[in-house]
Amino acid sequence: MTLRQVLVANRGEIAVRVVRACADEGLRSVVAVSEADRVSRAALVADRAVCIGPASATDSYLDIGRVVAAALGTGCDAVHPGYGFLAERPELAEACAEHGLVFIGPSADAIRRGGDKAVARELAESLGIPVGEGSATLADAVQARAVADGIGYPVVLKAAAGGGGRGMVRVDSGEQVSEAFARATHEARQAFGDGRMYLERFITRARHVEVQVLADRHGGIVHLGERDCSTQRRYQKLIEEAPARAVPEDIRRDLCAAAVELCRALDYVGAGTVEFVVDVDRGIWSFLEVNTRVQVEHPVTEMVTGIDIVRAQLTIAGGDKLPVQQSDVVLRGHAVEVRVNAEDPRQDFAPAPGLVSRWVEPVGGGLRIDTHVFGGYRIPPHYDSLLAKVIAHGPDREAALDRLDRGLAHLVVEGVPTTAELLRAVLGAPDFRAEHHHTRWIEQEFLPEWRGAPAA
Amino acid sequence: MTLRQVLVANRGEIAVRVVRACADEGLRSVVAVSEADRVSRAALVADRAVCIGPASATDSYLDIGRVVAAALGTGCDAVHPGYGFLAERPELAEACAEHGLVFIGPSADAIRRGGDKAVARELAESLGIPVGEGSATLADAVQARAVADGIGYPVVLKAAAGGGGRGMVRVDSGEQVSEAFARATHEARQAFGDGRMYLERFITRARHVEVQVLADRHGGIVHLGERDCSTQRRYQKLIEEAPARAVPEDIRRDLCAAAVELCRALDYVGAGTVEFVVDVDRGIWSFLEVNTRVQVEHPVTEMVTGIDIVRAQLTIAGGDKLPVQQSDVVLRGHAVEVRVNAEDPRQDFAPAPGLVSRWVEPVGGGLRIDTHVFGGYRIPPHYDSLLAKVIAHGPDREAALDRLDRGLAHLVVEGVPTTAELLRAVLGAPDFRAEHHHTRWIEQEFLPEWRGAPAA
Amino acid sequence: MSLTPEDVQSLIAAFEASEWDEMTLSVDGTQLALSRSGRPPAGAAAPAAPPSTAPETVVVGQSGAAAGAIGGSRGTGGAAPPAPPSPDTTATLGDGTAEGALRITAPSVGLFWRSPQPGAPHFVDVGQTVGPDDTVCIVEVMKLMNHVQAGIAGVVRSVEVENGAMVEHGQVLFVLDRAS
Amino acid sequence: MSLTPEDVQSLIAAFEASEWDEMTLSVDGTQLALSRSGRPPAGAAAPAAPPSTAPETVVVGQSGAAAGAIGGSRGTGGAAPPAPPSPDTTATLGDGTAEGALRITAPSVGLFWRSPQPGAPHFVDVGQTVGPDDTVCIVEVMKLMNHVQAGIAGVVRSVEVENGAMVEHGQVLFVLDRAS
Repeated sequence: MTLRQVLVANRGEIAVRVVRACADEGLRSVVAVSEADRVSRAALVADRAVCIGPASATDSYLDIGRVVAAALGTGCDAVHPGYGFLAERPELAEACAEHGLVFIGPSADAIRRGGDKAVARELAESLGIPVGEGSATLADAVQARAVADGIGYPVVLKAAAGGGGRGMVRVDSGEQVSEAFARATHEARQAFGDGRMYLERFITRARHVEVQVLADRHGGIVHLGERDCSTQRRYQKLIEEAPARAVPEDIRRDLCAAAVELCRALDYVGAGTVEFVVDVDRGIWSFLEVNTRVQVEHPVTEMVTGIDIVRAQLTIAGGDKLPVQQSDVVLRGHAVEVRVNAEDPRQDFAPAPGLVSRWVEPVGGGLRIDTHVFGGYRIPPHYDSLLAKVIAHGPDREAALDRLDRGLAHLVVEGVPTTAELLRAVLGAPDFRAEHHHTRWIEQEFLPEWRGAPAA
Repeated sequence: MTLRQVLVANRGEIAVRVVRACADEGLRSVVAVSEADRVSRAALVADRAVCIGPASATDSYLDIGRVVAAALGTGCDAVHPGYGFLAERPELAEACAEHGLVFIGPSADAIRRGGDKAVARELAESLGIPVGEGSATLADAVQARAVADGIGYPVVLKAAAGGGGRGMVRVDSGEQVSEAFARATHEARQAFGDGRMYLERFITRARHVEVQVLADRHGGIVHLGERDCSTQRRYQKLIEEAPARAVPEDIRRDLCAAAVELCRALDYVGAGTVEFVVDVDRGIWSFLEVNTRVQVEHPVTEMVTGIDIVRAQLTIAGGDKLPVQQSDVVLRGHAVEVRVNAEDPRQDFAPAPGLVSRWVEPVGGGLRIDTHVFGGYRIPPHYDSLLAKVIAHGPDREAALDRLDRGLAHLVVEGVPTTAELLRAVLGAPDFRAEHHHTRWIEQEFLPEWRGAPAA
Repeated sequence: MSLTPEDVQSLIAAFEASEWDEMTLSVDGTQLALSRSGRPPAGAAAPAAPPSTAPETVVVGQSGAAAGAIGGSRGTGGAAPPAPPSPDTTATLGDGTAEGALRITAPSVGLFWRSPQPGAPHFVDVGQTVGPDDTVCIVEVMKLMNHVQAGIAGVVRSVEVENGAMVEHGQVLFVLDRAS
Repeated sequence: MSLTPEDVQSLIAAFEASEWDEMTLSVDGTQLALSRSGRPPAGAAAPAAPPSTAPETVVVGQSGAAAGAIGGSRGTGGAAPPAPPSPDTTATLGDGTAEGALRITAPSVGLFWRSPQPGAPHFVDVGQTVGPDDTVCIVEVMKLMNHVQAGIAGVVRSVEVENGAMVEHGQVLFVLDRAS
């Protein structure tokens, strides 16, 4: 079942990335675009673009029927969902199967079980993987109060269907539980159509570490090491690195083993990521969630392993065995990625769509730029504000950070504000260089100082 | 004598290429720009740009004093001349030496002896390298007539100081010799300040094959295989390939050995190229000239050998030994480069400077794009019309050509006419695919047909 | 004062050299409007003619508006002038050529069907007069049959897509003449 | 009819959103000129202030010209308005700020010397009146001493470069006030 032509059901930099992988594999690519993305880089570089609907994602990128119709109508034999949009919707995997299309990702069942946080948490627990001091799905506010009292405050209420920081409410004392539970349940129902909640101890200085896994249809499964994505703002990752140098090696080894075990239990196929939280102060860790898709930050792993994850997704989907065994996976040097967004960090990161009147990328020096932007491109207001991922590789973390700083200094963007200068300030911050940062460091320590205001 | 900061004394794609190599080697780069190139990609990606003069190349890129002053004034310790402009002017190498700057290239003496066609030809002859049925420097028209009668017509009169197709006059019969010699001598004196002429048999179906050589300051010297640059228009290369698959392997081996021998005799240091002409019909070859600089077409050799020639220039200039021995040089697959120019092939290739309103490059599939163009760039009218080199690598020639065709199809250029469609037609021509082409095939056979006119 | 022909020429030249998609200039009753549609989808071998990259409309004429409104905008898509909002199964309308033609475009990607079921008569044929609420075709998205309504009254001049072919969102399905 | 303040605002907004470097509009005696210099050399830590990327000149006023000339051009460099051709050792002139200042710029990259030789008096000092043929400095290119002439008459307001520093081609060396 070798693939021939792939429908790319996404937009932006990841659509360009998938087109590139298709070209590298000798596959034709068709990009499904909304009306707002007709003149997009993905549309221009793909073998064909097909307009599936209006700018509104609901009637284009989020419409499973239109995506499948576009794949069938253009003679594709496979669908790559990228990340976001439909990437973790089991219904797309099912619709593909129903119409004889290969879904480039795991089975609908694996997406369902891996994507449901409560189910995945229970699975992890059954495998002996630490899941933190938390609960199974909570029946009501009374149970929540009892569990929270047992763990000790602060705790965090999380939506079973949530993810990426959405559907989370911090609770600082027992009196707050009842009201917080009602609000969180209501919000989760609104946002995800699923109000089930669980809760966990709230870690003050947490590091977010995740493990990249690749698995084929023949039982082969490897991990490609871990990434440290602790530099976040409002649960959105700003900077990602590989390897997670600040985490002790024995913990990293345990995380990788746990990730492989969990994916094996899910009968996972393709590229997936298992996220963990590491408690810096206590030196312990616990399972967080499974992401059943390629991650935004996959390039840092590609740069330290030399393995092309998106090409591997394509060959695995085509039925091939994994390109490597675990012993072939060797990490070389250090890689760091920053996400450059069209946002004004001086205006509370307000997204700023508009015309990019000039766009010139830096060259050489261990840099890689993953982007969909070009000079003259008008950023549509309908989607996210990611302009480019700038990734640097170096023999060690310090060299990679220096190279990344040079890359950001020479990324010429005119027409829209960007977060590039802010990111350069982060890269140069002593706390960041010394790896004293954690998932709330940007908001609690860095930004107040950067804004010139006294720290809160 | 490790280098620290390099002045790039050139413009366009090669200036960007050198900046990239500097960044890869961890060196800082300063680009010397004319007033017309202040907002150029090279200026934007380099660590610094310094304006050395007005748009006119005579008072900027061709002014040795200004180039050296810029290098000294910005604290550079080396000068990279690129190709063209001052690259083969021994006076620049001398001025650099005089001011304590490393010239990234061979010695002034090697440039002089290699660059003088008559001297190089005599040197080759003394080494037993075939130089074709031709002459040494001719004293006058009477001697020219006698030599030409001996060789048999047609012959070609060439200026000793010429190169790249300039200073050449074809002579079809004995009666034409006298007038042609007077005219050619006059023209050569005007163009090069040197009227010395020699002559050679005119080959009807010639292939232009050249060998890439790298030599260090410690006596190390290797060749990186050969390139076939037979697809030319008016002696300007349009398409270059590596290896020269159409030339029998024993001849290719002989060419490579001759190139190394010649460069060794010149005490050559750095990257150089020895050009040969191969007579397709008679299966024989002869030495043509030495180019004492990096060539436009160096990327095809980089792609089949995996060796970065411009980085090698930098490390050699810094005093390092060659990164490889001859036995380490292994050719892998086939690579083809096309030069995409801002010219209108339907208007006799008239150059068309102007605003490039959109520029989107293809991604993936064994492609490499070397360019200085970006969306919003205004091509100045003062310099050459090269927009980009599109290079494709594949397991064999057919795959490389197919990938290159895809690359050209997806190179989006708006605002100026380009030669991309013409190049695609060449890549698809049966004669080109079958390697029946030669140095005058484009003009004599392809273009008349492409224009829809009967072949002349 | 009004725009001279030379002014208009230099404006058109400036516009063509720019990357703008639209430009309108009203000076003392003289109005100049320039617009250019975006590049058509790359590599698309769409059956219907893609929008031209050349200026689509150049109108110079006397306008009733006295105020000198000058504006420029640059769009990314090849969208027609704003159409009235329409429900999902109603076609988007676009003003057509200068001869007053109207277009019915696809509300979605999908398969184009001229009849309610195989073998049944076409919803509409060339020469037929249709009203805004008349169904003119079906665009099928994965077994979901979207009945496309004309959205406007007119006489069918041409059918632009073969029965059963895939159509893209926004692709022209029918060209209509204004009902006289 | 003339341009309203709203028109001007929308024109400026349109201009700023565009990639144009220059735009001039004359309507019935009202003239609007917008210009923006090119991006300064990247990474250049030039001693002199680089040209700003913001609009440099915005002039709205009554002009004698009656014809409505409308034009747009887009330059790549940060060049001043066309100067009269000058020999290599004569400085290029550029119209300065609105206060009538004049600039003498470097004819070449090189080292800037205020005196004919070390220890000798300066060619010119602040407050001094110079004529077009007066030598104001030397720009040395590899031992070649280029005597730079003022090219214009005026009173030296400021010297913009330190003695001995490297200057780039086109860099401002002196600012002069027009001789009154």
